[in-house]
Amino acid sequence: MTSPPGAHLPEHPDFLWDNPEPKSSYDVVIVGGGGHGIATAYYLAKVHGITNVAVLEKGWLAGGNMARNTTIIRSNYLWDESSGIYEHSLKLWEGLEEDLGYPILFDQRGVLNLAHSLQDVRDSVRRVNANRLNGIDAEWVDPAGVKEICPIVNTSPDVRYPVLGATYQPRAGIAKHDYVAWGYARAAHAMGVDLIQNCEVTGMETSGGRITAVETSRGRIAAGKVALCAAGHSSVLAEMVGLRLPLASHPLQALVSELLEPVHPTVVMSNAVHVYVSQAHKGELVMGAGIDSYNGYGQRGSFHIIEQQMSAALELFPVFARAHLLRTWAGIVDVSPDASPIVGLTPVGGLYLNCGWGTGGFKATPGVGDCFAHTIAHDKPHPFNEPFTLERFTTGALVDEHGAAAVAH
Amino acid sequence: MQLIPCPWCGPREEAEFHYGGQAHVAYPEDPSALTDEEWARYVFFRDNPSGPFAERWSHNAGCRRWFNAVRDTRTHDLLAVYRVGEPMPEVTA
Amino acid sequence: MNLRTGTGGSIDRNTLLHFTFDGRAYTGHPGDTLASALLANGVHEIGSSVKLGRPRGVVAAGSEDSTSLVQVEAPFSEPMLLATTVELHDGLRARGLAGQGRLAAEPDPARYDAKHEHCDVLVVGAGPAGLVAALTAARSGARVVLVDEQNQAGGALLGVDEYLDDRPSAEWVADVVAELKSTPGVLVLERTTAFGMYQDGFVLALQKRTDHLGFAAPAGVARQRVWRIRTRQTVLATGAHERPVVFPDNDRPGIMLASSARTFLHRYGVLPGSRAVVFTTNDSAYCAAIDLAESGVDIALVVDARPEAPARLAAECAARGIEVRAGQVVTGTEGSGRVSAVHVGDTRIACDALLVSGGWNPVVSLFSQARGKLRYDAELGAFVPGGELSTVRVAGSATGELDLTACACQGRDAGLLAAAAAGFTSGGQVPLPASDSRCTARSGLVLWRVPGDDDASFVDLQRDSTVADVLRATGAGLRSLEHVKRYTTIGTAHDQGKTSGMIAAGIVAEALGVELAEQRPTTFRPPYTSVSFAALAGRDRGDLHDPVRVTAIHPWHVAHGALFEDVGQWKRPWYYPRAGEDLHTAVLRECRATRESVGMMDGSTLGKIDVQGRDAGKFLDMLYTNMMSTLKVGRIRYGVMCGVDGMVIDDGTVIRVGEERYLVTTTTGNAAKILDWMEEWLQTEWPHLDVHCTSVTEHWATIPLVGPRSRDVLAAVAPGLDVSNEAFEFMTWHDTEVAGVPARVCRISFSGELAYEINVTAWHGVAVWEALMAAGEPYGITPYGTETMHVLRAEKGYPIIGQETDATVTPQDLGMSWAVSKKKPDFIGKRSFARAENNRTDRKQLVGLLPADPGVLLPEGSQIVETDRLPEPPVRMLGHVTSSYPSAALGRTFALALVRSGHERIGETLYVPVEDSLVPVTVTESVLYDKEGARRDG
Amino acid sequence: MTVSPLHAWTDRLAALAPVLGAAEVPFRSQLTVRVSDPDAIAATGATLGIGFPSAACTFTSGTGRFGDVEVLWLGPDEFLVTASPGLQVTIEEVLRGSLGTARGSVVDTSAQRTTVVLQGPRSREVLAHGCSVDLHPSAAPVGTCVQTLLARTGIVLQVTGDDTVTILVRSSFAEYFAAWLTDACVEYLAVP
Repeated sequence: MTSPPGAHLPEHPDFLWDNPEPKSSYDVVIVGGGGHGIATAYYLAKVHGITNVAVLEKGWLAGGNMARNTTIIRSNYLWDESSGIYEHSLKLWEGLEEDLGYPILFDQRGVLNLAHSLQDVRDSVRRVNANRLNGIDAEWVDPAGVKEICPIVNTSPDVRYPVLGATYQPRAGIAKHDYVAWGYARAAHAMGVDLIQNCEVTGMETSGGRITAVETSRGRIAAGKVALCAAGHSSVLAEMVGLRLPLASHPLQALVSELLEPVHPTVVMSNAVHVYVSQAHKGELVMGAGIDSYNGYGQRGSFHIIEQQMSAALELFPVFARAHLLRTWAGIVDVSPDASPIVGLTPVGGLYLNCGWGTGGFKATPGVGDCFAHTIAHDKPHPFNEPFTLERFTTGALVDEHGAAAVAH
Repeated sequence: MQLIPCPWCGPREEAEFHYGGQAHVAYPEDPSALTDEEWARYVFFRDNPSGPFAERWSHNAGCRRWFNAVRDTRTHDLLAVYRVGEPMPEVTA
Repeated sequence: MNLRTGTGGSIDRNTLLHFTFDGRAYTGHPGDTLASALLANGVHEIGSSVKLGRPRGVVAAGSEDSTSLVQVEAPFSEPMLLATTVELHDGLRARGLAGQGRLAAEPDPARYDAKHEHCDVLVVGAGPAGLVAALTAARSGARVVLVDEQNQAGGALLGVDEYLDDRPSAEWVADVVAELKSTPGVLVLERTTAFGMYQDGFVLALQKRTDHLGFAAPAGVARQRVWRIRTRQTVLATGAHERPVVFPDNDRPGIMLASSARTFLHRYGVLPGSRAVVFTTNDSAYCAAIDLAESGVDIALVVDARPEAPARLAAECAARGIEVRAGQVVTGTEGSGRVSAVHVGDTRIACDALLVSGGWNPVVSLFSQARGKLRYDAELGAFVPGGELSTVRVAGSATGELDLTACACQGRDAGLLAAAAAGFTSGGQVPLPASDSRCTARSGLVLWRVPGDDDASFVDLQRDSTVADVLRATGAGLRSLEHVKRYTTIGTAHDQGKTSGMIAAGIVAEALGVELAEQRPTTFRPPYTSVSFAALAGRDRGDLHDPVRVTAIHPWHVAHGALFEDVGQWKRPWYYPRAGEDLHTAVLRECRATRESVGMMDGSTLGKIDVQGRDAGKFLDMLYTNMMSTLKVGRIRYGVMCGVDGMVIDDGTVIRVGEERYLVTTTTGNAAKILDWMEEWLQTEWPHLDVHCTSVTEHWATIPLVGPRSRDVLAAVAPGLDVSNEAFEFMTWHDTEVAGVPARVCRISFSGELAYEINVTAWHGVAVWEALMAAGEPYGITPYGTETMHVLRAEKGYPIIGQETDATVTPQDLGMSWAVSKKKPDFIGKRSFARAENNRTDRKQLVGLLPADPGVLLPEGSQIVETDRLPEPPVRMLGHVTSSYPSAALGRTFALALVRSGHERIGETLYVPVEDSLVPVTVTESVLYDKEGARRDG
Repeated sequence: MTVSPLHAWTDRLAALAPVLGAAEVPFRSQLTVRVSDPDAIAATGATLGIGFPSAACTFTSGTGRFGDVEVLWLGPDEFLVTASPGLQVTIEEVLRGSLGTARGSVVDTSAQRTTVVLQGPRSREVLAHGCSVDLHPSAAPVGTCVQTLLARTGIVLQVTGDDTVTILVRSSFAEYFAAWLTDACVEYLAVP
């Protein structure tokens, strides 16, 4: 007799973390208990020996974008700056399960980024070539190769936007978001980090151009350094010290189907038709869409985005016709003008910024956690986040990952 | 999907509209007189509040007019719409 | 075993339906669900659980069921449906699932569609409250939509045999529905589930239109429809779901909610078993016990967890010989597969059914989706609507009210208020029906679980999550319900926690020693019940997935064998292969013919914008990097547009039509974007300017006529036009007649050759095209597509926006400083040119590349490096190949590239990694053909 | 020889007859007029002999020196004048003349859109499958004119009779529109 389809998934450990009362003072206060915040605390403790650290979360730990993303992990970005930090991250992912002693279901099943137009093909080949010279595994596959990697993709030339090929990164994949966050949280807690939930930061104190404390819904907490890891809420927090950020917070929706027998062995992304889809370990199809156009903190988007996504998904995957939408939700993504993050120092001494990850935050979790911890510990950016300054918007040294929007002849 | 009250055509589905970001960001009188930093503020930096937000919409698939709206970004409720050139109305979120 | 009653139920006993389940043949009746038909045949085991492989049966009678998952295999394979919501039809084939469904390999032949509906009052749920609400609103004259997920109205009344106004409740329901359906402006939608409630009264509902017809479903009719309902007011009469109590071994088939057993009896004429135990915390299950006893089920025992049984109901039980034990609980069950015995303390009672009631959960999903606040009702043990919403009212048991007359009264009030809020106040009073119901459920005890073996006490039967899992989660340090949900996966399965969510919250609160009122319930997310992807995609598939835009001349291209390139939504001829030609040979031929004689293409997709007004010149001066106001009437200028960040966004020609009138062209892909860009600036920044922009893209058919013999061809079709170089200079235009129709002819060139662009009203496009073909025949005129156009322009070093540019490229990078005005005080993007980054000397600049081997074609997208040997990664890259072609005119391959400090590198040798080799290339100027521009005048 | 955007669809549209009458009315004269000054609007209307619509989302119609003419409200300063084929050059001249020195513009957009007339009691219902605007007669009485989306194309929708709707669709989207309409009728053809 075969075992039930859900029998193989690992259990969570019997103990994760305590729920301490906040102390009156910490060496480092991290604002935002999402993946980035917890990972930063973990690397501060592990790499830099800084353990008098609090992670303040206004809701429940890792309940924001960390709990809402579609968990795609890849490093095949176009520009050197991006591929640097994302590849650093991917390398950490590859050892993370062992590092944390927690099953994170990291599964390097590869990702296909489909090309649907001749310009898509040019852009894709360009990216593959850049990736390879940057030491990142990447290949260009033709439609037959796409079919081989993911047989359910419709590669017929007779569809509205035929698949002309794809870039493929074999080392890319997915992980289980909660397991990742909880793995970091448990390990950080074990090294002495305080994880404090239901603790909303309502103000910040500065003195002589330096941050000294945060005001919270659970009282004032003095801090030697404060690090912001608040994703969609970064603008609101930065405003507390008069810092204006070039960010717009948008709803980003995602959805899952019910549990299905395995049909989709990899991850498929199509920017042209705004779909990305994988099949998670239990068997549900996990899909994300394009961001809603307007600023929003409501953690909900508009349904026509989902409908458009479905019609696009069915063009690519006709077998999904009678899969069922089980649940939809939205996160709040902080989008910067060049679709690249802002990670580094601020004009306020002891205040550090990590934001602007847009839709790319989850995959960067280990990488940015490591680099941001370095930045905080040394008061100096790590080489991998050095390009991602706030000043780049003044100098014009953008890292434009939007790429070519459309061919226009 | 939101129902957006176009000041000219009345309420229409969000899909007919194009979002234009923050309202009342005037093109600088003399860009050449600005420092790089001031210019960057105009080009890249926009308010991003959690709460009422004065923003621009264009009724793209309808009358093609741009107009302003105050919308609560927490609830996405439209609190007021007004025409370009008019001051932002008082709203209660 | 036949568990069908002799009479009763709304099934058609005179008609037999044949179906198979797990490969075995059974029969049922119209009106059955798959679940009721299986139960009638004694089939209680439907599938098995996803993690532990334990057998799973039917827990509830409707869409709140959490276990009866089946795969329908015929008429068409569909995964993960609840047997309780699959209407039986002849020939249905299904099988039970182990928690995972299977997608069909073959394409779904069904149609799906969507429809918009508008109303004043939407009522969700056609139970007593909803029916009264809808009738009240309808009588007021409001436009009303009533949706209900069942195949017939009645809601909870469908599961009882009670009387309203001294007649069977079904008759009362039928009368109300009949009146609604005959009232103009009222739409009653059965089999329609409101699954999502969004902003501004936007409600999505899924109607299952033909599933119940099975193989008899008419072809052409959409199987399912998504109703996009926009309503001013909503009444949610979504009812309440009974919830179980958790106890050890509570997951066996045969263990069912008491009210569901009652529904199976009264609606389908099906008994849950022959001998049943009833376990309850409230009055409502007594009705099930009494009704089932009267239908011949041996009710072995009623176990009431309350200290005292309700006297009247206990007496009614006694009168029927049913034993009632108060103050006791079910502590375990036995059974191999189906339940065979129940433990109550030390007593073991043999039975084949256990009917459980742990109270009622109001269905608040849509209310919560509408951002309604929830409040914990301690008496009910459930979250109920806790605050008012201005456009959403809740009525009936969805509020926590469980008395039928009170529910109907709430329905009437909600209907009146909703109609009034929508402006309809003339409604008459709808009389409230009088009920003979013997029990209400309110006087219950809130009991989440019976202590015992926590590992065998299932909270979420579909996820195999137990009390032990919940306690492990709280023990692990988790405090939030969201965390516990994720740790245990309770509530994440197919039913989304409809029956398990509240219990899990209760157990967590108990474990943590906190009040449930302080707990925030987990968020209710759309959809309320699952919706197929295909239903959401509707008809936006295949040919209708995204509009194909075509030009007026498109039919000619098709007829002449063109292959097409997608450019945005447009189909553009890519090239016109002749027999045996591939892309390269066809393009070499098209290029040669054009350079040596004459070719032509369909340029109609270019964006065209008519710009009029006194300030038109001033306006265009701000949008283009170069000066347009100085352009003379009759002349044409090429222009570049940048964003405020100084990066190139578009280019094209500007022709001055009159003193106050220009015609601007844009690239194909950017036509709409540029018109929007212009309107944005005009309307939001410079409303004082007297300028109006009008799109005329499709008004004109545009035909570039290109090559040294183009003058001859034009002369032949435009006898009234002096085509001499003197009379018709480069970058000028003339209005004339071409092939007998009014035309505007522009002398512009995107190839370096003598060329004209002929513009005629689109409906003349084909005729003029054909006239040009005929006139060009002596010269071997050759139609060409976008690929040849690309080669011809690349030979001249002209960039394509989006191919040579990628939002990081300035006009200066493209070598177009000549198109950037030094005189104008300002234009969009100018200030950004002064930034530090723009003045670096190592910016990437557009250059030409000539491979050392003239036969080697560089792949577009190749990167460029400095050294002839690759160091270890990361390798420093200097730029990339943007365009690359074999050239007939150059007799070799060439490429365009963006290269760091490219303009200073002219003459240098660089290297392009191609697969495993490094191809040496020489950097050249971007203009490779006819550098002197000698060919322009023919 | 002129070829209209939907000339290849004549028969297919005619075949929808059991559900609704659908036919392209090609080559209509269409002029986009941009004007906001009330006096200029009045003067222009007077020249045509048909007053311009004063309310948003409506159109006016009448018979004047150019025969049957309609004036469609497209925006607060944007109108579309439509008339029988072949009149666009003359009408353009006349309109420009009447505009005089007032701020505004006149552009011949005759071939920018084509016209399809839908007739029959199901016209509004069929359109409701793709059009989010409320087409109920109480919300969209005769005289209504809205620019909106139909499925994935923009349209101008005029309610020209109790059971008659006139659609203007951009020429390059016309075949998509026809295909969408034909597909929307499949169900009504299947079950009359």
